[in-house]
Amino acid sequence: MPGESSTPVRLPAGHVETHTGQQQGRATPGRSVEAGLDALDTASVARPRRRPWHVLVHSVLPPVVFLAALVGVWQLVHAAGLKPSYALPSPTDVATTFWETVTDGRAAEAIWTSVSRGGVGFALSLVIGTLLGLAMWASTWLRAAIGPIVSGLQSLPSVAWVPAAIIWFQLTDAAIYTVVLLGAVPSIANGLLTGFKQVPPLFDRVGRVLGLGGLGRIRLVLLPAALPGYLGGLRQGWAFAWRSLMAAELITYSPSLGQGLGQLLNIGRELSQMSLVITSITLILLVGVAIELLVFAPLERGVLRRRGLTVDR
Amino acid sequence: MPGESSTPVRLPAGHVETHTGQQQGRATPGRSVEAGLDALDTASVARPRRRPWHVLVHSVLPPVVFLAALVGVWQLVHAAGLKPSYALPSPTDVATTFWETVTDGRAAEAIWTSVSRGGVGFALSLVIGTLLGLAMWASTWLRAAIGPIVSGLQSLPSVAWVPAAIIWFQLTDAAIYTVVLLGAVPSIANGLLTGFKQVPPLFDRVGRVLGLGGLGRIRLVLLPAALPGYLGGLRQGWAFAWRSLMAAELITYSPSLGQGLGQLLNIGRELSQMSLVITSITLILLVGVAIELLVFAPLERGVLRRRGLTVDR
Amino acid sequence: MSTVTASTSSGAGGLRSVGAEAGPSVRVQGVCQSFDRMGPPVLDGVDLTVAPGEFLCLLGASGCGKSTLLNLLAGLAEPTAGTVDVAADRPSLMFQEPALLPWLTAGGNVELALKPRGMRRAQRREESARLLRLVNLEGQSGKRPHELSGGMRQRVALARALAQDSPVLLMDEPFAALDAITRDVLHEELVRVWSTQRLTVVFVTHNVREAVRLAQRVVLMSSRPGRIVREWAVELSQPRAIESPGVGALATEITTELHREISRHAR
Amino acid sequence: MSTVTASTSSGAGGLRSVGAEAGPSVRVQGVCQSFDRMGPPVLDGVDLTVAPGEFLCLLGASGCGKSTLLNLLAGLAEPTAGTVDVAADRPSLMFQEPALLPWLTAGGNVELALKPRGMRRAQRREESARLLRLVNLEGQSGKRPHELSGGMRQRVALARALAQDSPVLLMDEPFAALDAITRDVLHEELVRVWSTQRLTVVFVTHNVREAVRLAQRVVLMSSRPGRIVREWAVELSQPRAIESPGVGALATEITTELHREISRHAR
Amino acid sequence: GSDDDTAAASTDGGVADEVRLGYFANVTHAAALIGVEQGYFADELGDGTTLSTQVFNAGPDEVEALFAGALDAAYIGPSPTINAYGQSNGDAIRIIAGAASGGAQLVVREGIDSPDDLRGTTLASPQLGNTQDVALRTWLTEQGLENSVEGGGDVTIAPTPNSDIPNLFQSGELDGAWVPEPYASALVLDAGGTVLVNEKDLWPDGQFVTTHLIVRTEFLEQYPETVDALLRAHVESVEFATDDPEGAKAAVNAALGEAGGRELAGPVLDRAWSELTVTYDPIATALARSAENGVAAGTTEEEVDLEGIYDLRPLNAVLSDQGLDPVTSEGLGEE
Ligand SMILES: Nc1ncnc2c1ncn2[C@@H]1O[C@H](COP(=O)(O)OP(=O)(O)OP(=O)(O)O)[C@@H](O)[C@H]1O
Ligand SMILES: Nc1ncnc2c1ncn2[C@@H]1O[C@H](COP(=O)(O)OP(=O)(O)OP(=O)(O)O)[C@@H](O)[C@H]1O
Ligand SMILES: [Mg+2]
Ligand SMILES: [Mg+2]
Repeated sequence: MPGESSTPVRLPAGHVETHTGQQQGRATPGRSVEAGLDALDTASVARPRRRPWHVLVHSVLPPVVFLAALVGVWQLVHAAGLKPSYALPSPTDVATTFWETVTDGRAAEAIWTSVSRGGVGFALSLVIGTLLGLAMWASTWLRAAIGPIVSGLQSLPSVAWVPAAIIWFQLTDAAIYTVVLLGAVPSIANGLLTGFKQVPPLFDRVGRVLGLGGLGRIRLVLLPAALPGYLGGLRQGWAFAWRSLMAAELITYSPSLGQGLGQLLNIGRELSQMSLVITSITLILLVGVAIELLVFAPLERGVLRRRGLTVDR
Repeated sequence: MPGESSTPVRLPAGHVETHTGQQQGRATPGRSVEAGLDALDTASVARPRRRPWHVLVHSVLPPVVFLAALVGVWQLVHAAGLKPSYALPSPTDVATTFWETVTDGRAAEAIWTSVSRGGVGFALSLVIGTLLGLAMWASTWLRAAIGPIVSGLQSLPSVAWVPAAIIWFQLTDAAIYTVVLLGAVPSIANGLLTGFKQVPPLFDRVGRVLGLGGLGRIRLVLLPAALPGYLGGLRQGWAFAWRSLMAAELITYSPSLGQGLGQLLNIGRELSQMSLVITSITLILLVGVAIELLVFAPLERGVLRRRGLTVDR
Repeated sequence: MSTVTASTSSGAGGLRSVGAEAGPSVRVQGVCQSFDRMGPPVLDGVDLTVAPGEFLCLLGASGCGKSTLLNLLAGLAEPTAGTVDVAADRPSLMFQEPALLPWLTAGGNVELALKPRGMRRAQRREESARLLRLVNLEGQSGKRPHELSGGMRQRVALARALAQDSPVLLMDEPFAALDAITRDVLHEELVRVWSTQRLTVVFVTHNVREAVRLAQRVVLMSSRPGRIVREWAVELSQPRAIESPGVGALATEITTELHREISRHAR
Repeated sequence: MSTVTASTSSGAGGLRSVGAEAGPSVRVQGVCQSFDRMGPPVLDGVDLTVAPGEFLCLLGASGCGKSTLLNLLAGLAEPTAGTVDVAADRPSLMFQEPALLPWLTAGGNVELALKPRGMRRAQRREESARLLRLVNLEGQSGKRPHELSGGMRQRVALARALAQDSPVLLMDEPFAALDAITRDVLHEELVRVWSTQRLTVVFVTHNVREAVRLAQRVVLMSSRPGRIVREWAVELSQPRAIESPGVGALATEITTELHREISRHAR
Repeated sequence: GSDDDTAAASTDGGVADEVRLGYFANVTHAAALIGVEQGYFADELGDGTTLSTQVFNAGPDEVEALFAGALDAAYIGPSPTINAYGQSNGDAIRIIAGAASGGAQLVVREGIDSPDDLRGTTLASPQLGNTQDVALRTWLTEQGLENSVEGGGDVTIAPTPNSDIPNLFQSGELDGAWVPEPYASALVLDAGGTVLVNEKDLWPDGQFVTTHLIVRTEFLEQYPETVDALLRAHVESVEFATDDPEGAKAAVNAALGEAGGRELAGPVLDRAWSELTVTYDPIATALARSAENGVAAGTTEEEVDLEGIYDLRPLNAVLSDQGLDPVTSEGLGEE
């Protein structure tokens, strides 16, 4: 009864679609429109480890090209004389100021002051925001009572808190942290709640079936399930914390508090020294990019990869 | 061969767990700890339509109680004289100022000016941020080039943009919108990207199997799949837009531009008039709460309910 | 509700100690369930009693309400009307889909079920390895759900359900994604575990032969609305072979009845 | 890659026009697939050719690589080595899990597959209603996936796969969650659609009887590594009854072989 | 606001279509407030030129707007003026008139009666490196009290926004503050402070500049007639302020309300007004000395060359038209 009925037959060219292991079809012209999208799709297939030049071409080159283009445009605009150079200094002016700020140690001091404040403030916000989020999740009453207010707080500008914080905590670090907390806590709590809301109910039911209590379900099921969304909330929370910190630093200056990036920016503005303003903005941006690249991007990549969500696209 | 073997047997009390349709077991003492959590769990079971008093008790009462408590504490602190009354005015003082501000039309004018600006700015940010997010998703190159910078931009304080915006757009609404856009666009683009990254790869594969092209997949599969996460991004984007607007409004006041909430707040600060400061904060908060309750909460509820994610908890 | 601990009066006695003579393990009385007020109810007046240590198979057309009934038994939903009594603190339920937690490995998923049992870490690891060996997944414990095949996921879910060690085991088409041979092996294991630990099993399947192979009693549900319409006691001795003539004969009878039942309602 | 449009030289001729005489519909040559560099490959040198209009059933132990192979055929992954040729612009694939999009209703899910075919709105609605009727889900088109039972979801997925109207149909255990009766009905429908539209079908199942009931050719895969080890041509005439002695006899033979194959590798 | 950088040129070249004027809602900007409130600017500019006003909260914002060409003329304090002049290498702006003088005091809490009592205290100034900040540092150094920008020394100086100072002073966080009007008056009248130093006493003739009127250099060159009109209105405002203090105070209060601010309480306004002199004299000597002091106090890194900062020719022309004495730039610019 058994019989091999599979006689290989020649395939007519052009009538079949071919997928080969060598991925040579990838470079075919005419596919380039979709290539960007498609190149991202084949997750979870073993691929050769990225070689150094590959990393260079795909990770280092693009931002460098982009920045070079940006500086080029800036130089062109400057050269065209659209704006007087005291309004828009040339890239070289800014580079000089930047270099001075770095070499005389002000940059390092300002970054250290701000980052350490930001770190402490964010760590506090993380704890408080997470606890608040959990409490709001656990108690419908609490959610109804303060849910909209917490969301509303997110949209209160940090400057609004500065007078209150100064009155209560004077010109101390406590005042600065208050402003940072009020900026970041609602965002983190809301991020956690949003993450929780998107957890498929099946997971919660699994937890209940397995006999986990309310707290066990939160710890072992809900929190890990909401992790990707929660991470998004943390990233935004950091942004809020950092911006609130800058706002607080702009307003409160005291020799005893040390000089942060916000104060550096403010000095630039006070002295109408555009190159210092641009230098401070660049420093603030650099810190933001560094935090993103060193903290959030790897965290997110790890979480997504672990649960088989496409990372490679 | 068939036979009914199910002779009903008396169940010994206390040895069995009973679930009844009348949910009378719910009020049993000793369960109250878990009740908060459990009461939220039974989604997708038909329940009687909420009666008005139910809405009152569960949605209106909690925030009212909370606010009353807040005002009570405030009054107590005020009465205790911990802080002098110029630093912490009494609730009645603030109520008077609030009432004056409302009756002389300044509140309405400020709210209208700010909300209309915020609305336009947010709408613009929505379009630009979404397009940017899509572009960054579609092109790995672009993502590598500007991804970290976009994330870094999120953490740049709005004030940093003010000089640049003024240089390019003078003291027009365009300058204000620029600041708002630079605040909100990165957040929206990042929210979209985060949402995309969390889409189970299965959905994308479904789209590909169904023969949808790159754009079709984005429009019909990826965007709707990422909607809950994207909504979270929008909410944060709004918060950024609104806060940036407040910062931008602090720069200048011109009769032609109208006086927004940010300016009202600043006047309070300049005059060291705490009751006006608190009034402005309250107004800003009210707007935030209103936007949350009227826009984002219903949107989110609709999206979650449609896909069977638990809303009732 | 899943965490209800005896809501009736005298709270004495461990729930696990319910013996055969103590009363039924599961009692469902006049249970109705509807999801929207408009349409017909999904379950309408279901009465069902399962004795302790009984192995019951539930058959019925696709969409007739079997999973809904299991959910009620597991305490994951409240019936719209009627009462559900289950003589277990926490019946163990194997969902129709594998329902593994994607951030945990296969082993981690099984260990999660061991946590509420108060096991220590090392003990948990050992027990989960034993259970995964039982379901023929030795050495796969480090894989994450997305790296497993459909049938492997279902087996992990089975191991997790067994890990709970509950006296009442509810299973919703647990072997649907398995090949005949693996399934045969697991049938044997399940019967062994059931008889040695005197479990009460409610087993939903679409494979009539499988039902006859395993059950002491086979219950047929009608659809729209879901009701219990027929029962068969299976008096064949264990072990039974799934392809044996005795199983085949009863299976044919039940299939005929199922056919009649479905043609009455479905179309 | 899924949207590759003929990457080989002469781009003439519609892809749909591939006739029986034009060559195989599916050709797999020396395909290897591994997911991690350490372990053994999942597929190792798979060769398989499916003629246009052929109905092929794929059997194999749980975890042997059947779904992996279907993914390669559907162009959802690239093989680590070897070539995969499919004579269809876009083969239609029914995933092992229902894979419905949760934000669309049952009808919406089916209509989504009709969109790339360029149908107008009204036409899409009509066609999706027809297909849902075909899979016995009349009147359920407005329900969302989470409101459907497991078997109903699978049937929606079937309707969606049929909606694509592709000449090559890949199905991964499509009837696993269905009761015997509904499955019988769908077997008939599938055979009718297959013969009238001259589809090429690759059908993965664990039910050996089902395989014999449907297929022209049954292919057995070994596991770890996955290879094609045996083939049977089924020479029974359609329509066949799943419980008929002819089907039973071949099924028993295949099961024996499957048993041998699995005991050689699995444990 | 306006859409173009430089107010569009009208036919005869000397008159702008629009003039964009910036000022603060503050009593030290009384000349601007009165001029706008009483309609002097509108009248002098005539029908050909529209006046658009911008109310700012801080000097740096105002300078940014000037740099960007978004503002043509502005009332502003001396330190942002010096910075703007220095940063643009003398290109961007010119001082065309003074606007106010005096009105800055060191107000301290009770119990501090002499400079020696200041040892170990914390004093506030409105802004690092601004006029009051420099004055405070210079004075402290003269008294032999050590202080530095980095903190440490006998007295700590905490630059704090004016608006936050009264609260901090009242809560005891600050022991004193060197502030301009009306904050000095508010500290004295509302917060129970006492005046330790009146800045007037430190300057020759008790005159030192608090507010200037400046214009963009480009605007000055392009639209001399418009600048003349502005100056005429400015001189009118000053005259009104000196001739009719009560009327001026009322006008200022009304203008404060209109500019979005709140009117000042009577006693505070009265006291502030008496400390302050509204004048068109730019008091060039004081500006030069203030710049020198800045370097000495360590708040400015290098001294700004003020040569050419003034262009007082149009003002002197207006003054001579009205039979008033001309003012001098002390060699720092055209007269
Ligand atoms: N959450 C829900 N909302 C609305 N309807 C639901 C919901 N859950 C189930 N149903 C409906 O209840 C009926 C019974 O569903 P159930 O899942 O219990 O069927 P089943 O017997 O398990 O079917 P299958 O064998 O296909 O798994 C179905 O018609 C389904 O549409
Ligand atoms: N993404 C992945 N990463 C790692 N391993 C994988 C992945 N996908 C599949 N595998 C492995 O490949 C093998 C074959 O999986 P596949 O899903 O093809 O099996 P199958 O034959 O469809 O089994 P079943 O009948 O249980 O569905 C399994 O051992 C599985 O663990
Ligand atoms: Mg079911
Ligand atoms: Mg499979």
